[in-house]
Amino acid sequence: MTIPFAFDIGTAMLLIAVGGWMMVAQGTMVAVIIFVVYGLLMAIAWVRLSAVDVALTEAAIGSGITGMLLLSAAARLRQTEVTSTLPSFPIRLLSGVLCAAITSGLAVVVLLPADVAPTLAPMAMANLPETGLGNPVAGVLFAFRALDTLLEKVVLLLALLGVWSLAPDRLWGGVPALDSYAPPNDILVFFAQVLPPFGIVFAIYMTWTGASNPGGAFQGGTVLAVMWLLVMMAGVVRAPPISCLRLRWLLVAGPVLFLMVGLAGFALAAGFLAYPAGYAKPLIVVVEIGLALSIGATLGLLAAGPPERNHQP
Amino acid sequence: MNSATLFGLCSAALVGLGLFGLIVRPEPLRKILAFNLLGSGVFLFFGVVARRGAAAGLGADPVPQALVITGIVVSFSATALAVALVLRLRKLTDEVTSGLGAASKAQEDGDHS
Amino acid sequence: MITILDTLTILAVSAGTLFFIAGTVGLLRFPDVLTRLHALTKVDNLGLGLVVLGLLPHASGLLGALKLVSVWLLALISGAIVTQLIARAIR
Amino acid sequence: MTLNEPDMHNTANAPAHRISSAFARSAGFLAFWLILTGLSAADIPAGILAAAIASWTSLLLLPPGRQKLHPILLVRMLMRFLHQSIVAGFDTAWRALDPRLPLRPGVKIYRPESPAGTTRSAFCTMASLQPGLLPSGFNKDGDLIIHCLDVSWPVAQQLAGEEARFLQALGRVESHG
Repeated sequence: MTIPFAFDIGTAMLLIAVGGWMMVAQGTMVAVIIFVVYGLLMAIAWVRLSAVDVALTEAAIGSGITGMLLLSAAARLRQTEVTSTLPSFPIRLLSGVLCAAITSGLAVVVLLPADVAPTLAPMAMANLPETGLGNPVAGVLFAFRALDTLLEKVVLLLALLGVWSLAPDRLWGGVPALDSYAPPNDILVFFAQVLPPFGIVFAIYMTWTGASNPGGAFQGGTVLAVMWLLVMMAGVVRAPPISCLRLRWLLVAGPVLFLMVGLAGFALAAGFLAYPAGYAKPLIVVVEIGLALSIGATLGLLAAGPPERNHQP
Repeated sequence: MNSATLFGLCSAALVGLGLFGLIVRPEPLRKILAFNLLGSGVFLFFGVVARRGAAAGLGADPVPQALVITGIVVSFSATALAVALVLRLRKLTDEVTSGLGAASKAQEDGDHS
Repeated sequence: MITILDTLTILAVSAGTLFFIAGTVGLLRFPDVLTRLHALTKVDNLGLGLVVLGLLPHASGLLGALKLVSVWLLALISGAIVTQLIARAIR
Repeated sequence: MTLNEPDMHNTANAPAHRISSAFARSAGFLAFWLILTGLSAADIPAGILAAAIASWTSLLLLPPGRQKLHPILLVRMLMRFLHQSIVAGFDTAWRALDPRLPLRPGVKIYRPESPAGTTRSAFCTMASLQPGLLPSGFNKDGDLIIHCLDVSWPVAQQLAGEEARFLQALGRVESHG
């Protein structure tokens, strides 16, 4: 047994233990904190599986911003937490048996793999030079499966619409309740004044380098979203009203740009979302920059929640 | 046994744990957490498929990786929507139980018309 | 073959790991959250600093070394600020 | 925008001063970019853009004050700070590993000299890495509440010395008020 494999065994066992602990822990707040730890462990597992792009996404979105969202939700629900009872023992036993059966089924699939593992890696690598990109994952996201990525942006916007529409009618167009956490002169204000510029440089770097190295618009956009949430929570910058027209343009800018580039493919290249030969990389970089901005705004507003007070200009 | 198989077994266990929590835990926020655990188990399974498909000089097949990245983002938006629903539901329940429900509902309807 | 730089790496990273262990021991032994915060930030900062120091000889050039150092500095500053936030919240 | 820095009695900054601090910050952020990407000509334009956006944000979030930094004092303070954070690590690690667990935790009050706002927050952040000290917010009178691992330590004396050095390095004149 080699040392890296021993490390992997440790990681896998920790993941299962921490995941199980998250399910049985007393108190929602504790469970959410365990969830953040779990996300970081999961990012380590992704690095061990040679998927650095996914590891970055998991750390930023899966652990970071989801953790923030769930923490603030748990803090809000804590005052009114009601003790619910677990289902009766036979039902718990039955669901335990069912879940164990599903786990064993999956384990059998894992242990009896196909003779030749299916892979699209050679095809992706063979076509990668045409795009001019150096990162095969970026190639899949923005060239080979660009339609998925475009539709995913639409899903993000739809989710935001769903969140917004949960506001009472009289608050439509109002402001998410974010900036009520910090008193003036607070240490959080200091944090929000010092950190965001570094975060912006880092987000631009992530987006820019994504074409040839691990990284990209998703991870860069998430860093932007977190910096924005930080300055809003510290009260350094006010949360915008959701009726703000500039904000709405920012939200749709990335997907619209992507769609326009895609439609231009009909005239200039082989079809929808095809890039003209030789221009693939610059077009993809432009689309990624637009998407990073829109993803940043959308993720930030998703985490901020529906408007909770009226806008006072 | 190699690392990919190991994490494959791990993902199977995580899917089972997440599903169990989703069925058994009654609190809405715990269900959301369990859903995320279940989802991450499925993503990890994809990661194992990607690792086994390592070829052409890559450490892992990029196509499942890209799918997982898309999946993580979509799972976040689903979580955000679910959390907003839970918070709104709790607010409405509190208003109803504290007897304010009728008043605030009337006000909302007034704004609506 | 082990050179002087490799020896430095092994020594510094091991010392850093020892400090991480000491920090974890403190986390388990200290009586309340505020004292545990001391253990977490002060000891782990030194541990991370030693690990970074040990990795410096293997960094790719000056910029790579600076990258490692800035990782440590960012962890140091955010740790220092977040500790104060937690301390304020639970006091 | 609710910003507390720069000082209240310094509302009109000379434009020249603003421009010079804009350049200094841009240079700093460009250096950060180079650390991230390494030296490659293809990445430089994006780096200049990133540095410009970052320093614009930085000036918006934290407008430059009028204090004149003393580079030598600043470096000396940073060296001292580094030394003290190492001492702090050893000190806390020793307390954690000692079987008798030598702790006398408690709270002490310190009245900071530095003006409220960014300067005071920066000082608190420095103080939080001093051996055995952890600033944990302010009381009603605006005094700093310090949690200590050992209350027999002369906290006020130690912090007063550190704060004087800190303010000198920032080029501020001490004012008792």
